Amino acid sequence: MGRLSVTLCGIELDNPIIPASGTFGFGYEFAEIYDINCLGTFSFKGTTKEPRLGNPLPRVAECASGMINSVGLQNPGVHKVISDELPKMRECFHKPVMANISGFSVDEYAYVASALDGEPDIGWFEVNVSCPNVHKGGAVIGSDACASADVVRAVKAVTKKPVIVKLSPNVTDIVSIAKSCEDAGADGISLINTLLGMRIDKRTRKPVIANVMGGFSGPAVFPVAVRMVYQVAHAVGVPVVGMGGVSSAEDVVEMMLAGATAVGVGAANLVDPYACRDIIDDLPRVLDKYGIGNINEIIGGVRHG
Amino acid sequence: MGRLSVTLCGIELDNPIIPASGTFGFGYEFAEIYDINCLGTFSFKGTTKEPRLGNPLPRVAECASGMINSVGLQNPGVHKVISDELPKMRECFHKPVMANISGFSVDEYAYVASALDGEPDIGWFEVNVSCPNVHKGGAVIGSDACASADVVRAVKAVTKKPVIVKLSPNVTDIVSIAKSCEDAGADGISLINTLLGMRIDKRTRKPVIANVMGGFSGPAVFPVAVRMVYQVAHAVGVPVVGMGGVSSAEDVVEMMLAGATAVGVGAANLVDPYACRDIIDDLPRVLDKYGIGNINEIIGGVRHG
Amino acid sequence: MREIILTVARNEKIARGTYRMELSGDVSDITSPGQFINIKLDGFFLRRPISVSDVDSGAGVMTIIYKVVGAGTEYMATLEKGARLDVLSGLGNGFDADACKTDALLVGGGAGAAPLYMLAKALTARGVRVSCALGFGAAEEIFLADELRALGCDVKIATVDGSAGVKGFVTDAMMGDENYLYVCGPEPMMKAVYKKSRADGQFSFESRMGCGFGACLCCTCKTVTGYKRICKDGPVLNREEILWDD
Amino acid sequence: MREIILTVARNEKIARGTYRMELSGDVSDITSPGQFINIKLDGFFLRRPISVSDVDSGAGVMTIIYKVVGAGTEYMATLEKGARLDVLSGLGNGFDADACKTDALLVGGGAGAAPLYMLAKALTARGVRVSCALGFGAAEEIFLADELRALGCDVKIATVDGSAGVKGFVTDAMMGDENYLYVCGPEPMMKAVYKKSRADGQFSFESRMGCGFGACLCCTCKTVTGYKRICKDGPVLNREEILWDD
Repeated sequence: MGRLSVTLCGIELDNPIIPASGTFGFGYEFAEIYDINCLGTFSFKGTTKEPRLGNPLPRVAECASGMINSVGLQNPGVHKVISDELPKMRECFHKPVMANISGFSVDEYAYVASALDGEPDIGWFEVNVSCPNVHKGGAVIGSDACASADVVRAVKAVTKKPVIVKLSPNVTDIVSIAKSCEDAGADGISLINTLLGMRIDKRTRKPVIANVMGGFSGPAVFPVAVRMVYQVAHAVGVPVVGMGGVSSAEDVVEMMLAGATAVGVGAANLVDPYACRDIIDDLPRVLDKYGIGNINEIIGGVRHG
Repeated sequence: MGRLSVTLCGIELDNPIIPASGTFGFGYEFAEIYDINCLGTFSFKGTTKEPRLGNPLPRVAECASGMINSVGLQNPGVHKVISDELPKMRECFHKPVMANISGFSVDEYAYVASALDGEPDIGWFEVNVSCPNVHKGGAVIGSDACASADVVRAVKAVTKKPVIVKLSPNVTDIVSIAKSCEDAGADGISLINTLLGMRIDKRTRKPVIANVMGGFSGPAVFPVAVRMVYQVAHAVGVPVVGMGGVSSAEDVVEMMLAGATAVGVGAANLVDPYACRDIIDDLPRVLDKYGIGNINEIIGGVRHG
Repeated sequence: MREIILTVARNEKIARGTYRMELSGDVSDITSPGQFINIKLDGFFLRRPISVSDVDSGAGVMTIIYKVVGAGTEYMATLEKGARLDVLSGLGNGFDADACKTDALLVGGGAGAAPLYMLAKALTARGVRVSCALGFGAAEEIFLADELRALGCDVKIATVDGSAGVKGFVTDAMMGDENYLYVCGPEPMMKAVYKKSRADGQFSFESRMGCGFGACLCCTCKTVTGYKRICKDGPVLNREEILWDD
Repeated sequence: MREIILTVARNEKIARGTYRMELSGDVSDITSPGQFINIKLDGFFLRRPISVSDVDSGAGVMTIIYKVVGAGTEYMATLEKGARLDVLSGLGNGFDADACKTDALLVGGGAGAAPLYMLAKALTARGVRVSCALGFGAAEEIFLADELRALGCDVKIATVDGSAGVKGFVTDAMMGDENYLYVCGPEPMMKAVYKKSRADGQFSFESRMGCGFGACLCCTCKTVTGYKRICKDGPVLNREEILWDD
């Protein structure tokens, strides 16, 4: 094991860096500009049972130190993912990948996980109970501890692969939801998904995002992400994938001190396509700077008093 | 009434700009550098029954496009506020002021409101049920709809002045809390208070904030604030004071389009002490830019479809 | 796609709300007219996608033309000579100039007209006869007309207020005898052109973009041949691929 | 307090991790040694409070000395001559140089020594005999010692690693015969000085600050005379006001 390698739910990663779902497609766009096998792994584009066109345009808005997106889980559906996307991914990425899955009912989650379970490329499932852009009736599953746990149980029932649950930050009590997922058998927790945000175009007086509200991410949300990763990592026994606004090796160190075993990088990929490669390259220098020998030393290493 | 004047709970403001509580003291610091009578009003430093020293230092942390504070409601207690602070305020500010009050029980809120009710300078009460820095047992009153409503009823029982409730954004369902406060008799809603955030010092590995977590504010939180103001303003019948990351006249227009009748300015005062004066000066130009005759036209003026 | 640093060599207002910026550096990634660059601006999170109006490979200069429509472009207008910009270059498919063998009509609306200059150069160099129809709000907004005429193009203008050329939309400056169309501008304008003329051609789409290189799916549109990303599979679509929302 | 624009005239490394920056412009708001300025830096939200080390009213130049301790000061170290900085000037009460009539000992720890230069100038100008005790981590971190000697001060040095002067803390460079103290540095060092010497004097406190001008109460400390804001009521407190947390 190298200085940067960590173990996530029993699978070793060469480094803790994981491009976040929805910012990295199925990898091959980025493989055109760098060898993506330098990554720890990546979480592929959120996949649902049926194909989804996603939300109307515009789907993106500028914010101070961040952005709002409202893609709405556009994806070709799990069967096309298996037939068209995974073969293309396989050509450029040769490590276990994280399969990000979504659904509109407990059965749909189970269906997608079951369909993907036979794919040998998949190392982990990341179960997204928190996409802010596809809610029906105003609430996401991930804002309810019981509903989240139901999804975890259903996915665990159809796969032996580790199941990581991706939680929404738009909740009063993130810890109770994380614990409920752990009790239901989740092998890890990833957080945070995007904050629910909104911008208004002052010229047209219309919401910038066609779907009115969308998912807010970028460096602006980093302090909220660090706080929630800290709260959850100190409350659960399973590993935490920390994400939300991470855009530098310095941020990676901070997220791991807060309690993350691995670190997702999202919006940064969209403004700097080389972001993950550069973070990985820069990590040894930053570890040296803070006197850290092996990166595992700092997981949950925040000191008190 | 001028082009910029708005009416907040029956009291006319020359303009919608209200420095937010905790960033403007009792006004006299700022009166040293400009005539603060240019303001709509301001919300004075959060006042409690007993004097409070506040939290240990450090109380402040830098973030991308924002800051975390953890002052912890430092104030001399309501009786010293009446005897020492209000007379000093009165010398430099000659408009109705907003009295921001906090408590650790329903009775304490009522006590403070009752003590201040006789002060003629006070135009409104702003009841803070959402300070993230003084929680006991992990939850603030403002994350519970019933507890918030109880506070509103208790304050309404001791004063005839308009009562505005300041809500926390760290909740799953801001709308139900706002509605519950309206049902309990609140005359207005102000939001958002700060997001709960955390930073870690990578050199010392300790939380930057001595109290570990603190209140995150600044332009970074603006999209969350616009979203919540929009949600609440469309759900309640009482006026909304919109705040959270506002730092320009452009932001004021956006917040009012979302549904705010008046607009709080917080963190911006701390990095630019002239922020509120400059925003007020710039508002006519920005209204012209967007073809807005009178500022009242845009309150809740966001268009759909 | 490549990330490069370009230096502002010139940045000037050329019409109401419209600026021309010359950027010097490695321009080799721009291989077709209609491609765009995505510019990182200090103090802004998302890059700003701007189409390339001209490239001088010898001098190592590319020209972009942009309209001030928000805080990002307001900031761009303040950039001075010598400012260094982090740019993703060589984005998008661009126009296929070879697809037109004889007569081409280039139709541009507002700032959308910018890439037509590089396209007209490519077409005229191949001996294609080029006509242009350009639509603007008013005479003060007109740009590129003289430069296109200098290339030998026949240029017709329409203005909404009638202060120059034909009064009306750019479709009012079209003759109806088009052989092949190259169209660039806001979607409603392109749709009107599409409806007015049955000629074959290529349409370059504008969109709010997230990444500009196909990763985020923020600029997806539905086409006859499936979902396309305007930034990566476009911005130029062939007429027969287009499915307008109704 | 006033918001002004100052221009970087010079910015150079003077010791390990330590930089001196000369800023030209209106320096009139700095009226006492020990006052500070609060600097807005591009890309950072909070201003950075840095104490003033010297002021040349004639030339319109103020000097600050800062240690690189985080991203903000890392960025400051990259600023080049000509950079324009938005500064709140004239913050804090500063040292009262008039309070000492005869012999003064100036005690500085690390970057905290910076304001002692301006103070020494004010004291020596009034004929006060000035001695200095400066503590650093190592010889490579020493700064200001030569400049203070050039003013005629007797300067003693302590280094933690013993690579220069006395091995140990700054208190090890104190004689114990002090008449009046002016102390500036990290709180543990100041507390050690306070405990070592019974002499009257003034202590300048460091703190993470929010606003720097008394509005946010982020740098409150408890004193004998009540709660004080380090930024506004300080940073200098008289010995008799101080209440150390235990």
